[in-house]
Amino acid sequence: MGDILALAGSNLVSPMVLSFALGFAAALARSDLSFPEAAAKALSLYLLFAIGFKGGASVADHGLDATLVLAIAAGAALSAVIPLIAFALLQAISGLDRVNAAAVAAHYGSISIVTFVAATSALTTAGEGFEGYLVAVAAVMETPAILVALWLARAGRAGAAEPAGGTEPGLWREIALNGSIVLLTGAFLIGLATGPSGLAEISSFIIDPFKGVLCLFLLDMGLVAGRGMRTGARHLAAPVIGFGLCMPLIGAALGLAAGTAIGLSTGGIALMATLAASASYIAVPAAMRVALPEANPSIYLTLSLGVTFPFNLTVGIPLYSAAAALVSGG
Amino acid sequence: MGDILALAGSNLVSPMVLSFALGFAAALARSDLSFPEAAAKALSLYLLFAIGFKGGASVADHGLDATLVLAIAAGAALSAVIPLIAFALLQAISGLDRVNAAAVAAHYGSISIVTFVAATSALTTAGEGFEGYLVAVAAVMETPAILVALWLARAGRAGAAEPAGGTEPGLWREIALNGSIVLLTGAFLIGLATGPSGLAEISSFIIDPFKGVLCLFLLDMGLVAGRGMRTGARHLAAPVIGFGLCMPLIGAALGLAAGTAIGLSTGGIALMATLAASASYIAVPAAMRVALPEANPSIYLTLSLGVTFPFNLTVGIPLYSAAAALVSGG
Amino acid sequence: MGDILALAGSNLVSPMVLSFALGFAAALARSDLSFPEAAAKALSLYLLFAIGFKGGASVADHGLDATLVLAIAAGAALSAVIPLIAFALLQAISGLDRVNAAAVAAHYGSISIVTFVAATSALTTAGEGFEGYLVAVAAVMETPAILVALWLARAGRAGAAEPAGGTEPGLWREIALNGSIVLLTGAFLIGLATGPSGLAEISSFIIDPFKGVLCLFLLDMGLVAGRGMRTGARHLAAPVIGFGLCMPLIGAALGLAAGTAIGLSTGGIALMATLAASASYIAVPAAMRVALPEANPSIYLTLSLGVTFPFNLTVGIPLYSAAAALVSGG
Amino acid sequence: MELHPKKRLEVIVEAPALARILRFLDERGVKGYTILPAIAGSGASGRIWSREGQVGDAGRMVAIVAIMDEARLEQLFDDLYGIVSRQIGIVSISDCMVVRKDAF
Amino acid sequence: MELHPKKRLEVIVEAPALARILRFLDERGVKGYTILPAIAGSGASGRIWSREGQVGDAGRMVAIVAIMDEARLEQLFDDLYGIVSRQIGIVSISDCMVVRKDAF
Amino acid sequence: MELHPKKRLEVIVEAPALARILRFLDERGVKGYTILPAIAGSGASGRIWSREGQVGDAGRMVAIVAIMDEARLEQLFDDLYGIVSRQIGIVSISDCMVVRKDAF
Ligand SMILES: Nc1ncnc2c1ncn2[C@@H]1O[C@H](COP(=O)(O)O)[C@@H](O)[C@H]1O
Ligand SMILES: Nc1ncnc2c1ncn2[C@@H]1O[C@H](COP(=O)(O)O)[C@@H](O)[C@H]1O
Ligand SMILES: Nc1ncnc2c1ncn2[C@@H]1O[C@H](COP(=O)(O)O)[C@@H](O)[C@H]1O
Ligand code: NA
Ligand code: NA
Ligand code: NA
Repeated sequence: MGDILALAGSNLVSPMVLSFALGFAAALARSDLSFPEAAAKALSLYLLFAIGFKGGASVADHGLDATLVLAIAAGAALSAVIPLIAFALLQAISGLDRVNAAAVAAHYGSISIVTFVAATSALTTAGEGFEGYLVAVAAVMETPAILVALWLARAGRAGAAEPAGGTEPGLWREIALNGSIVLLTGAFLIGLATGPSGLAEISSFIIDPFKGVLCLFLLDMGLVAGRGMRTGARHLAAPVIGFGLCMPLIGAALGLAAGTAIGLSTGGIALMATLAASASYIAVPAAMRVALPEANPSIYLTLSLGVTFPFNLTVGIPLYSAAAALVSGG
Repeated sequence: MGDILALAGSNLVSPMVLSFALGFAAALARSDLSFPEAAAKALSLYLLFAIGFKGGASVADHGLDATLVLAIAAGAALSAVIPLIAFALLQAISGLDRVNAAAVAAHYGSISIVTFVAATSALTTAGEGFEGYLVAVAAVMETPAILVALWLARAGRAGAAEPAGGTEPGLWREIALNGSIVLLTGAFLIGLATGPSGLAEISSFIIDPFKGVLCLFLLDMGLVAGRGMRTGARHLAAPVIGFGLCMPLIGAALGLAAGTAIGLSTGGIALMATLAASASYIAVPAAMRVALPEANPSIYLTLSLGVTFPFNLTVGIPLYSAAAALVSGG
Repeated sequence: MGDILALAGSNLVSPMVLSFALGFAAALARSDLSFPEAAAKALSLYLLFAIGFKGGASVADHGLDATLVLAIAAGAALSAVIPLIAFALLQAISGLDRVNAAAVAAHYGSISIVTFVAATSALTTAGEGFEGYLVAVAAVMETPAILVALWLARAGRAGAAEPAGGTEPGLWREIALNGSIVLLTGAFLIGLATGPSGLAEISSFIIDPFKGVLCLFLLDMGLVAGRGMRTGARHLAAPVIGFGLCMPLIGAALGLAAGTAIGLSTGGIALMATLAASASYIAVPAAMRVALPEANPSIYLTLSLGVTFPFNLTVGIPLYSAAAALVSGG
Repeated sequence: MELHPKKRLEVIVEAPALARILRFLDERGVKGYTILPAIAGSGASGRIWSREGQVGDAGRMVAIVAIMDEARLEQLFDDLYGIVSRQIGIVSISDCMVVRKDAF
Repeated sequence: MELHPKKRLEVIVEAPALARILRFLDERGVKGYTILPAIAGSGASGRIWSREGQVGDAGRMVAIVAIMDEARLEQLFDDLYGIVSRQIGIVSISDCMVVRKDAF
Repeated sequence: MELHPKKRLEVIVEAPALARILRFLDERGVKGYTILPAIAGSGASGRIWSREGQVGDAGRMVAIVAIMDEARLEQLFDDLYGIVSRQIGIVSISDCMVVRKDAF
């Protein structure tokens, strides 16, 4: 329990969280501090490559077991179920219409890889291990939520003809082959193929500077999230904000249960909870702009990036880790 | 004294100075070697974050003393006084009109963080320590010079109505919250809050590759400075160039005196002298384009970046270090 | 021989080659994975700076000998002779007209620095040393091929008046001072001047993360090459593709012979063969667009980047290394 | 040199819709277009977006410029507007002159 | 589809002046504009600038494109020109057609 | 404010040809122009290029915008077209209005 509080405390004053806070504060204060788009994207490519590679190398090292298959199935199931819960909750408490509720729900079923990365980083600092294949689970969880949410949005238009472009032929391929998934999965496979010796070759690139790069990236995320809150907050009614704070807890509870049921390690359970709790802010928004252009991005992006991401980063991750330690008796 | 010459010599053949020289030469030879704007900006964000963080962590380690307050006061005073001297000198020796003289003066009162970074790097190589809070002093010195210079420029228009947009409401907030200051100060505070353990977490990002990144950045600065000299040199009359070589020495002398008076370490005195000697090339030019658009950027940018920056980098830094060693008997 | 096969095998499952394969596959599958142009250019600047600097520092460490001059002369000769062979071969087997054949020939006489870098990296992994000055040889080999190819293209227009802009005055300076050559040569000279102590100062920037950066860069090259193949493959008739696979072998044989004749080390011979086998995809295409705009970039770029580069990276480098070991009895 | 009148179509639209619009232009036989990046903007909806620091495509805008014959433009304009009007963006048309006479 | 004539205002101006100009456009009720990056240029003053490798804003230029009603443009043009003429840059106006009829 | 009619020349051309074209404009006394980046395009030849991830200049395009007097444009247009037509790209001309009266 002392460990748990220590983890929570050390998380809040970690360079990672403080970097995010700096960016958030700078944006709210309207500082012109900003990252070039190309630099932000390069940092995210680095993080995806590094986290994928490390996951694959770790699997190559420790071997695969049946849990991997269970974990992937559990991830896919969570990604499909969470939007249903989120949608029902939004219909009940928020005034959002069907399309906007479905779009928001898609974000919470999918995942935020940066939240995942921050959680792995906090676990590593705390000396807690985890299953390397959770990276693959993360990749699997990106998509199902989108399908479920589109079905929810269209169920309402029962009998109505599909709008022009509604059954966009290229859309599914675009979603399945989106850059993040391909890079994450590909790097995982490379790590798997080259194993610990491959990791040793490039570890001074993908391990040593990893946390520092993450700090810079979180600084930028803070800037973007803060700017989003400044311009988008007025689109978020109180119940919607409440949703953005509660839904991660519901997702985390499901993730905890699933992780425990399939027998993950303490760190693995914490990560499963984090994935379930996190909300997408890259892949799903882009998919929504194509598949549900009527939905308002000021709502879903601001909620995911301005409310849920900071919540998970500061309060959520230590909480989910603590809960994982409790349930696994660790 | 042998040490001093050795420092000067090693400074001139350091990878840092030679990288700058390479960029400068390539630009003069009209090579198409160039850095993408986004890459240059990303490098500068890295340097600001790293230098700020290290400063804060060093203060967390060694504790604060009263000298910090004195150093900040001295920095602010130098930043306010140097433009007055610079302006008087320019009025006396150059043919520049009041507005251009004031704009140039603002640059010399303010500071160049890259010159500061290069000096810390040279000191570290020489095994010379310094006060971590000088990073905060650097941040404080950015702005006062701008206020004084604007006052100088407008004093001349006595009785004249303010030009449209002259009392730009947003300008002061923009200057105070400009990205460099916010990042430098914020990273300093993060380093202060997380201390040596935070530094340990990310040191393989912000310490190990630091000098190498600085080399690449100086290479780009050489390209930009060289290009500036090629296209802008004809805007610089001989007395103006003379000013660009003498003014750093005057500033350095004031910085040496101030640093000695308030009891800084040898390395600290050298850095105070370097700050006072250096001329801004990011924050002040941008502020001048808004506040004094009549002033000619070909004069102030070329002088600061093409004359004073190279002078400080090659001759100035070892000279100020040597002088600091002399005055502090070190 | 066991060593040779091991090298070949380890080359194919190295993170470097697999990263390239990932990018290539992602592009063929039309994933939207992509690197910002600025990030790709920044990575290439890093690689050029690092490889140049390390070469120079290595020469400073081991001293120069007469072989350097011989190697530079051999490089220049190879760069001038290979286009003649390539041109004759293309005229014989491909249906390409004179101008397109000359443009393609220029690419094969010149070199690909990334292929060179990948070869040095594979040698280092295999514990095989090589002469640091081969970096300078690489720089020298960039240009002669262009001159020879332009002469070939114009020889056909005997008696015809030069087209407008044909004798572009700035062109030769542009080619000689192109960014890659200047950076590579300049970094080499800086490494030479600062030697092992300079290298020690920045080695955690230019040595430790080098392979990892190379992986990311090769991932991007895979994306670009795959995209090129997808859109450009229909411009490549079978004999032209055959040329793209045979010509590297011819070049490598010449490079092997030259390297052996002038007495390079085993690693040095392998690199000389790699340089001769590699085809330019940055400097020469840009020069061709200015000097021979009638030539079709879909042919030369696709062939160099989509056929020859992958061939060299996967099959070529281990083959040339093995051959070098054989001829030098190593 | 003889100049021929053409129409210059300019579509400023959010990046996620780009693939769909290009597919549409390709299907309708528009052979020439160029895509320019935008860095920030403000729309009728009052929202100000900025490209700085963003990683994803959702908040980005691009400008598509396509010079073509008036006749071709007239054929495709209504359908194009139908696509763009569902997205965040604006379509405008202006006159210009080019040298090439061939229909495009 | 019915098209309506509008004016296309294009301001190419140094980046440090951007905030001021956008504030002006916002104050005057201009709801729509897009900002495009520029990479290099040459001015009446003969100076050639380039964005490459630069870190600061001082030497950068941007292009602001705003499509609006002629009436609104006439109201704000003189004041806008008053601001831009003090900075490094150029203002131009051309005709274009858009679908949306609503005043903007 | 009084407005003066000018011509707006827009050249979309591959990056390696840029230096040559700027040299030409400078020689012909064109003092003002701005260069904008392009990120992707498709040409009469059907080739689609994209700037993403590319390191070299060969596959890149840029847009050059130059506002000038009709008279000056007429003098230089044929020679300019002679250069651009050998490269990958397109030249177009449209009308615009500016404030500055001085010839440019
Ligand atoms: N009148 C306009 N002039 C120029 N760009 C505009 C205009 N209206 C909208 N835009 C661009 O289109 C984006 C979306 O506009 P909207 O769909 O009106 O919210 C804005 O962010 C601008 O980049
Ligand atoms: N006639 C013009 N056509 C296009 N851009 C121009 C023109 N004149 C000026 N510019 C742009 O405005 C910047 C400043 O011009 P100036 O204020 O005339 O020095 C130049 O660097 C160009 O980017
Ligand atoms: N009609 C057009 N409208 C806009 N851009 C064009 C047009 N035609 C060509 N381009 C641009 O010019 C490039 C080369 O065109 P081309 O020389 O026709 O292959 C294309 O990739 C586009 O960027
Ligand atoms: Na989730
Ligand atoms: Na100063
Ligand atoms: Na070659």
